Amino acid sequence: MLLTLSASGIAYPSFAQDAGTEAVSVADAPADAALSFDAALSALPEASYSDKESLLQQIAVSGHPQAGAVIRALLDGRLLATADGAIVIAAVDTDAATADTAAAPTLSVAATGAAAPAAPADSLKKIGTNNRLRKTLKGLVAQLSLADPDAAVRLAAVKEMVRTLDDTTVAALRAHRDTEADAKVQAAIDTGLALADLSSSDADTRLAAVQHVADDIGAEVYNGLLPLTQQNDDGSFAEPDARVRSAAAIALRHIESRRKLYGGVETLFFGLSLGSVLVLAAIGLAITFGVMGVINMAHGELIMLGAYTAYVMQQLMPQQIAMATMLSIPAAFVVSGLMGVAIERGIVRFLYGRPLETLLATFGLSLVLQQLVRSIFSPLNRSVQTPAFMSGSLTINDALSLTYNRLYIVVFMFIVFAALLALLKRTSLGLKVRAVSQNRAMARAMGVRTEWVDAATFGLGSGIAGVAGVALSQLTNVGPNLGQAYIIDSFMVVVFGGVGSLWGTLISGMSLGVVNKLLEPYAGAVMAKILVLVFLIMFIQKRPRGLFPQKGRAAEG
Amino acid sequence: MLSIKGLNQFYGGSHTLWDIDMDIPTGSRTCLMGRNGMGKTTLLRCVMGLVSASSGSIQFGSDDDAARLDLRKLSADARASHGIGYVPQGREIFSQLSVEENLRMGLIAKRERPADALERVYTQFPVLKQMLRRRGGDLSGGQQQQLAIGRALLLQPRLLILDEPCEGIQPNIVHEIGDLLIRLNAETGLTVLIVEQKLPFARRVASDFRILDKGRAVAAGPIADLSDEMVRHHLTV
Amino acid sequence: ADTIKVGVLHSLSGTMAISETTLKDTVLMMIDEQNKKGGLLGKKLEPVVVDPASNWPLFAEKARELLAKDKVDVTFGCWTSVSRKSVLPVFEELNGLLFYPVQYEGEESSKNVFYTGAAPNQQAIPAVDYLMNDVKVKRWVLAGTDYVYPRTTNKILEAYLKSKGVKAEDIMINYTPFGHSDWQSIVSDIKKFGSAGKKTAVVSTINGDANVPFYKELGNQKISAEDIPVVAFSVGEEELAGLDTKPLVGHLAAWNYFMSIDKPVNKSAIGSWHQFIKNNKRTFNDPMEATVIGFNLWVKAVEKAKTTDVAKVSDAIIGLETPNLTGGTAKMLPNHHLTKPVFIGEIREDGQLDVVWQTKGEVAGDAWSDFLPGSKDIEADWVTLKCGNYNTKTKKCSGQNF
Amino acid sequence: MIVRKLLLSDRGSQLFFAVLLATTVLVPLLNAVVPDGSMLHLPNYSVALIGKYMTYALMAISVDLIWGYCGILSLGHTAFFALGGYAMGMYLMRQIGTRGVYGDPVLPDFMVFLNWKELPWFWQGMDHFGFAMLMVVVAPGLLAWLFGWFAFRSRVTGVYLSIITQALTYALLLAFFRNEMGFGGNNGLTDFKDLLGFDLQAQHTRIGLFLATAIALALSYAACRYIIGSRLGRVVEAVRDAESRTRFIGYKVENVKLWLWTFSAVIAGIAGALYVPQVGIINPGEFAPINSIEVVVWVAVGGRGTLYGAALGALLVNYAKTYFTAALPEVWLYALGALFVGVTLFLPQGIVGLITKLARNRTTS
Amino acid sequence: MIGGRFLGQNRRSAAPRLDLSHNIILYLEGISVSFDGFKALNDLNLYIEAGELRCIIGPNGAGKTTMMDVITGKTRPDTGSAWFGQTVDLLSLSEPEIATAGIGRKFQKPTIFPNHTTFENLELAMAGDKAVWKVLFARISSEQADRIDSVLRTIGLSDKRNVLAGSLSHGQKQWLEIGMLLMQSPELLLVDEPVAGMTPQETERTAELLVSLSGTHSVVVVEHDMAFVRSIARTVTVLHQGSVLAEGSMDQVQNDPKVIEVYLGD
Ligand SMILES: Nc1ncnc2c1ncn2[C@@H]1O[C@H](COP(=O)(O)OP(=O)(O)OP(=O)(O)O)[C@@H](O)[C@H]1O
Ligand SMILES: Nc1ncnc2c1ncn2[C@@H]1O[C@H](COP(=O)(O)OP(=O)(O)OP(=O)(O)O)[C@@H](O)[C@H]1O
Ligand SMILES: NC(N)=O
Ligand SMILES: [Mg+2]
Ligand SMILES: [Mg+2]
Repeated sequence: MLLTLSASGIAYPSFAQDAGTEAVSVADAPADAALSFDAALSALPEASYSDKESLLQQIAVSGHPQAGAVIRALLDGRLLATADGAIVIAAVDTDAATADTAAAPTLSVAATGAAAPAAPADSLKKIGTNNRLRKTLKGLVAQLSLADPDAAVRLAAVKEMVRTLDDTTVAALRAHRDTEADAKVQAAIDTGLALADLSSSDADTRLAAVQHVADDIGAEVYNGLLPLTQQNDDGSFAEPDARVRSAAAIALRHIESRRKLYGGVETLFFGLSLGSVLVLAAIGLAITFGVMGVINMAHGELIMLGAYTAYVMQQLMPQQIAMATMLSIPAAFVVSGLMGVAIERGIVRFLYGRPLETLLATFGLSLVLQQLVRSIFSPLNRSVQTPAFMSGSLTINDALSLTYNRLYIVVFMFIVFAALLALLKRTSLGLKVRAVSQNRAMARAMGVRTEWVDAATFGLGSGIAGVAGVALSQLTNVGPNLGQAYIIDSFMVVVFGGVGSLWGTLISGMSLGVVNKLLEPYAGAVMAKILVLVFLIMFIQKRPRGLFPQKGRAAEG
Repeated sequence: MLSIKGLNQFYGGSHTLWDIDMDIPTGSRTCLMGRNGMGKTTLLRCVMGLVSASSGSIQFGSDDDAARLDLRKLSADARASHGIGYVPQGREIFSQLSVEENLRMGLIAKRERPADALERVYTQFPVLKQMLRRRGGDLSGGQQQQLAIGRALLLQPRLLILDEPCEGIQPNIVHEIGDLLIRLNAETGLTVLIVEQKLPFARRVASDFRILDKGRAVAAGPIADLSDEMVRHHLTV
Repeated sequence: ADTIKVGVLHSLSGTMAISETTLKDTVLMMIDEQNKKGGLLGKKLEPVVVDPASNWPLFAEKARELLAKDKVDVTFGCWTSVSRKSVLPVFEELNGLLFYPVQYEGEESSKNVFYTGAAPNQQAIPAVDYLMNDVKVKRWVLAGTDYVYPRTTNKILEAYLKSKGVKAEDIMINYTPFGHSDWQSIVSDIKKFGSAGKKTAVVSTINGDANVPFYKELGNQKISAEDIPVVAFSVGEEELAGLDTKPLVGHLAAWNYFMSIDKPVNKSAIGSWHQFIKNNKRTFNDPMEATVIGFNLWVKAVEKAKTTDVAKVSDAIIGLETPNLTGGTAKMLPNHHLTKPVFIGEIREDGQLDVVWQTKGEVAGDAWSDFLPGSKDIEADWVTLKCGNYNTKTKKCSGQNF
Repeated sequence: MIVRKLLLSDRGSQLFFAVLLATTVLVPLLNAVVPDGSMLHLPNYSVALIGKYMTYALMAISVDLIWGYCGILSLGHTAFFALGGYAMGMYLMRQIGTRGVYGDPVLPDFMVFLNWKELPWFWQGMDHFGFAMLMVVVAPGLLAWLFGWFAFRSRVTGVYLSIITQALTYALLLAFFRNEMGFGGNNGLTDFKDLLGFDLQAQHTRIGLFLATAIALALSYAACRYIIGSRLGRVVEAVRDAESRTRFIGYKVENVKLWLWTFSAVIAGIAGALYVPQVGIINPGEFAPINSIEVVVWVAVGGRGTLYGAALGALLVNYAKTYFTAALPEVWLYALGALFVGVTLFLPQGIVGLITKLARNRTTS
Repeated sequence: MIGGRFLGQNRRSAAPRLDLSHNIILYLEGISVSFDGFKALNDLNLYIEAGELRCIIGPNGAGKTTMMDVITGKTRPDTGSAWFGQTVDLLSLSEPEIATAGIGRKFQKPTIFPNHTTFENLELAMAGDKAVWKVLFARISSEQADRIDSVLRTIGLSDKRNVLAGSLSHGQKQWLEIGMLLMQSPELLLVDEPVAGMTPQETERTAELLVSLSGTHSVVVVEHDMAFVRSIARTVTVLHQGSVLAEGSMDQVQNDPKVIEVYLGD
């Protein structure tokens, strides 16, 4: 195995800029490698960051069989010092303990890889890293990973190396190319090598390289090709060969157009995901306000309660963040729903037929709820963790990746919407709710228990607000101001969609989201928001009852 | 079926119903009469529980029924569930619900829902069947009135209260409604309490009459006894 | 009066409560400690707490109430610049004394205000120096909330960067509304901007509530600190405590204080704080340190002047020194600003920050930036010039309200 | 019954004028004539506070006029308030002249340090008092007129109208926050020095402003009262209760609404203009939708549809706020929130409703 | 007498002038209205003469109310034209303009202003310049007050003069609405089911009232009460499915088998 390292310790080597990095190859490992490995390892816990840097170089070049494991563990935060000074590797990240791991992680001795006796988690001290160190470690790990049996790992390693091409990485890639069996990894290596060839002195090699990478839309390729088309200050071309130049120009245009396409897809996704958030926040209001006619200014605070429920659940189950987050969905529904029922029974029911006064009472209530949360949870934001399955993003290609949390929230919104729609359209509750909101007295005369329907409906709308809060806890602050941030948007979404129409709320939230995101690149975030508001005002002039208006003689009268 | 004793009612400060005593015999078709503003609608709304009386009692159930209900203790919805159907003055259609949904509202109070209940309403009021998807509020006035009656019938009431049900309905259907009430009364023993201004219709459909004047019950008896003298005295201005 | 009254003018409700409540507690702690030491000039200190509720005109009303009705001897308060601007005329009119503990955009020096937070030259410029020299950043994103502090800071930074030869195309400036919560497009743009093959960093003047969603989005779009570090001027321990910090490890913050700094004086301050607030998990942050320093300096000045009279205390306090919590000394300068060390910290997984760089000694706070054309000729000096806005060109003292 | 209502409301108006007159006379007297240290002396600080409350009362009246009588629930009325305030603020800013910190004779400070080279067009002329006062009326009036012209013509009503008024003020909030707008961004306009040459911090200026506010309040109240008592007032109420019916008897509902709306916006603008010199700052926060909602709450607390009730509500809620934020700084929101809930539940007609009820009981018993 | 009306031509300059030179006050030609595909009016043609009292009958849902909606500007037809006299194109006017031009309407469902007194309801309806400025400074003259009082007597609500209209009974509201119509003193009155919910005697009084109005005014009455129709009718038009089914004297119509089948029954 040929292992080359960037030993300069300079954190940011870049192939394009400097060739001055020193290269150290593992092949030249000194004889006392084992010795230096042990010494370096045991020095790690107490060393300063800059010392750690050189200790790591030592470990890397030692050729010791555990070197790779130690470097990986350090990068992942799994390299620990026990109370008595021994250095161990935890099987999993002690913080990111997921659902099925117990408190004490499985340990192995760092120097040998043998199993180590279990130790309580709080007696272990993590060996820290900083930015610069992690950058170095990533490079080291990438090179180590070229030998990994898993092709996916090798692919990731190659991609990492291609991102930071220099003489040594190129040499390593070249050496690995022949032994690589996996086609995808081969292709990635070839791309890397071609990129290296772009600066070859031979025009034909460069041309071949350009043609080779022409189909790739990665940033490295783009950045590699770009200089070939540029002019020097004196007007001469940076790339002397016209064929190479035009091939590069064609390739660049190709990349740009594809990037534009994916950029469009990305913007659309951003819009839909923003829209989903708006719909989630608004849909509870579409029931309490849209269907029941209660101007519920405390809607935002019901969302906030849901978010705090997520926080409490995570506090109750600190070891099982994913589980806690899932469970907080029903929990938040119950918490906010019960609060909604309490609000309805305690306040709103005295105000039917006086819709505007619900505004006053619920506004007062929102102040109380905010302050209540400040008293109980402090005025500070609470930290809600993102479960592992929701972090990171789904990479579709080099130009397009979709973040998981947003994806899940889009999906979640549709589930909530469908469930609500089914509930209101397919069960008799929906019928009763609408009847009560249109003619309370007559509904009673038809045998509808209006008190029950009111409480259930308000509870439902509030519960949905709580569920929205769980989703928002994954995106934004969980603090006393959370509700205030969404109340205005929520009302706008409901009204824009047409009061009383669930579909209206969906379409309106989605279109406001997409319009906002389409405008943002041109107008900037602030102007985009202003323009969306202006658009809304103008739209209402065209359709004074929203997207999906209530129609008919009665509505006009 | 319905026995009202000493009923008084106020709208805010104004005394609208004064010590009303009134019996509606089971199986009768009683017509409640009186000039405009005499309190007919108010009395019916008291019975339905939509306005609250200040004193007096309203008993519901057949005369020998051991389980006679004190209606004033029950909420409006409970009264509906116990078998009082109501066709209000001014139709009170759920304007944003479709015709079909308006009708389904009539089924809510009932546990058992005969499968053909809706069909029977459609045969009585064919217009409704053509307009099932239309919003109730879009129907013409007369169509709405028919819908309101159909909706009340679906409740399968023991007592059906109708407040000027023929208002705005075309003559041939008015006639049919009269027939329908007589037929239901004969076939199922449905007790009917109806407010009606049009004497010919009242005389044809009703078996009994009651007259309200200035919020007081002033006359009662079988419809045959409704003399022109009474009409002149209580029903003309 | 038999007590010395200390006004506390921090929002306890509304949007700013999130930041300011802690400062109210800090002042109360300092008063408590001082009283335990026997008070000041033989009198007990008495806090007068009011809630301006994150409402700027209410700040002015409450300031007037504190000065005219409660007759406080000194006030500790404000966080946002607009709240300070709102109370400033009141303090000048009624000749009060305000200690303002938050980093801000500068361009101000009032007779009645002592600025114990950082001026731009004590935070922004050193942070950029660090990124330029140590991290070798070549491309810059200046991202901020659209209000005066970020605008001014970015103006200063832009001028500074250009003076260092950074080309316009290598600077991206982006502003977002207050409380901005959907960062998808902007983060994606930053990612694209940073993938041009030059080392890129984000200088963030994003305010309060917008930070959590911003960092969450950074984490989710996998912008790691090794690739594109973000250095923030408004994100400290307290903000981080409300965040899942795992994805943020390695991003940077520039402050004059970090809780993690291992100095006995810091340890003991944190200890008292935990004892006072009865919670060992509570964080301590830069504006709190600024409050502590401001309080200590005021106490010293009162002791020196032997009175709480505003004019005498204001004279006495200039030149006084007090230990800061990071092992150095804070000295009140004639321009009513402090000397402060500048630290760059890297976010750790536990929400604390590790110092990766610091200035050699303390930096003197500069009220008037040397990088803004309008203000480079202006100087503040309350000892010799007796003026906060002295124009060295026209030799005039402008803008005084007395 | 309606007669009684009218009688009572007239008595309410009489009371309103009596109280206003008493305040107008007593406040300056107690402040300027009664010596400091006397029990009866009213501190400057209270004068400023009462002046501020009166601008709020003016604002409340403007909202009650269109909400209480015409049924238009504006959730964006502080937009007009703030515009009036900005017009006044711009004038005050220009009065600073060379006394700004940078000493620029033309540009306000915030423009200097953000590198503006010249005064934007919309600042031109704002150094003339007359022109600025014209703008106090024209800026909110014009915006209201334009907005109303479109909205009423398109027959936007009910919550739809409420929400777009909110969108309007929200958009303005965001716009004014932008530094590029040229209104000082988040910091807004501050550091005012004098008005018509009078030092803003001087006692007599304060009293002058106070009197100006009292006069504006009295005149606006009388004007509103007149409108409400006229046949137009009855048309306005008819529009509130049955808009389309009003059309069928020949009234151009759009015009009725548009005039009333614009008039109301102008009152709000005047309130804003009087507010700014008394509090010393105008910033985009005044556009915040929540502020508009608060005004609506004042009106509801006082008693919707009775102008003096609105004024009373503004006074009471704001006094409660002043009092609670000092007396119970940590828990005052509970008290205020509970007040709102309580008023709604137990005083459906607001405080005025309670008073009339008590008065009626007295007379009947 | 009708011809003399155009001598007083400068009644109001802004409002289009009523021209009755052909003695026809209302032309409806080829009017169609459809709602979501349902044809409520289908190529309807109708002419009302000046001073005529016309009864319109027809099954529920025939389109009678919709027709009035079209005339008063509430509903815009898909096709067709509607002229008020020779010169006034109703389709180009808004509701208040139509009202000002001289068309008054009583709705099928009584609609009054519930929070105004009976007196104020009538005052609001009173003919006159209804521009904002005029209304702002309007005062009731004693002549006008007398007028209102006489209408109050006509509709039998003198004792309810200062009662909020919202608390009137159904029948009283019907009367009040008729009173508002009278106050408007329109050229053309559209009266939708005026006697619904009225006692026989009141029905009679209504009949007398409408008959007395005709001649000086044109009146279009929609009613299902055949006795009432018979007592007032000169010409009866029968609508069915959105167009005219039959037209003629009461006797003709009553014996028309089509009318009997769809409407009257036997
Ligand atoms: N909600 C109300 N508030 C106050 N008074 C009312 C209310 N509803 C009805 N009234 C008054 O009560 C009296 C009786 O009204 P009610 O509606 O019962 O009369 P009615 O006999 O049904 O008349 P109609 O034949 O016109 O329907 C009337 O004088 C009416 O003015
Ligand atoms: N907005 C609408 N949407 C759908 N259908 C409507 C609408 N308005 C009216 N219709 C339908 O148009 C037809 C005509 O209604 P219209 O009210 O004109 O009847 P009408 O002749 O007045 O009947 P009635 O004698 O019962 O009052 C009816 O079938 C009604 O259902
Ligand atoms: N001063 C600030 N951070 O607003
Ligand atoms: Mg009735
Ligand atoms: Mg009809």
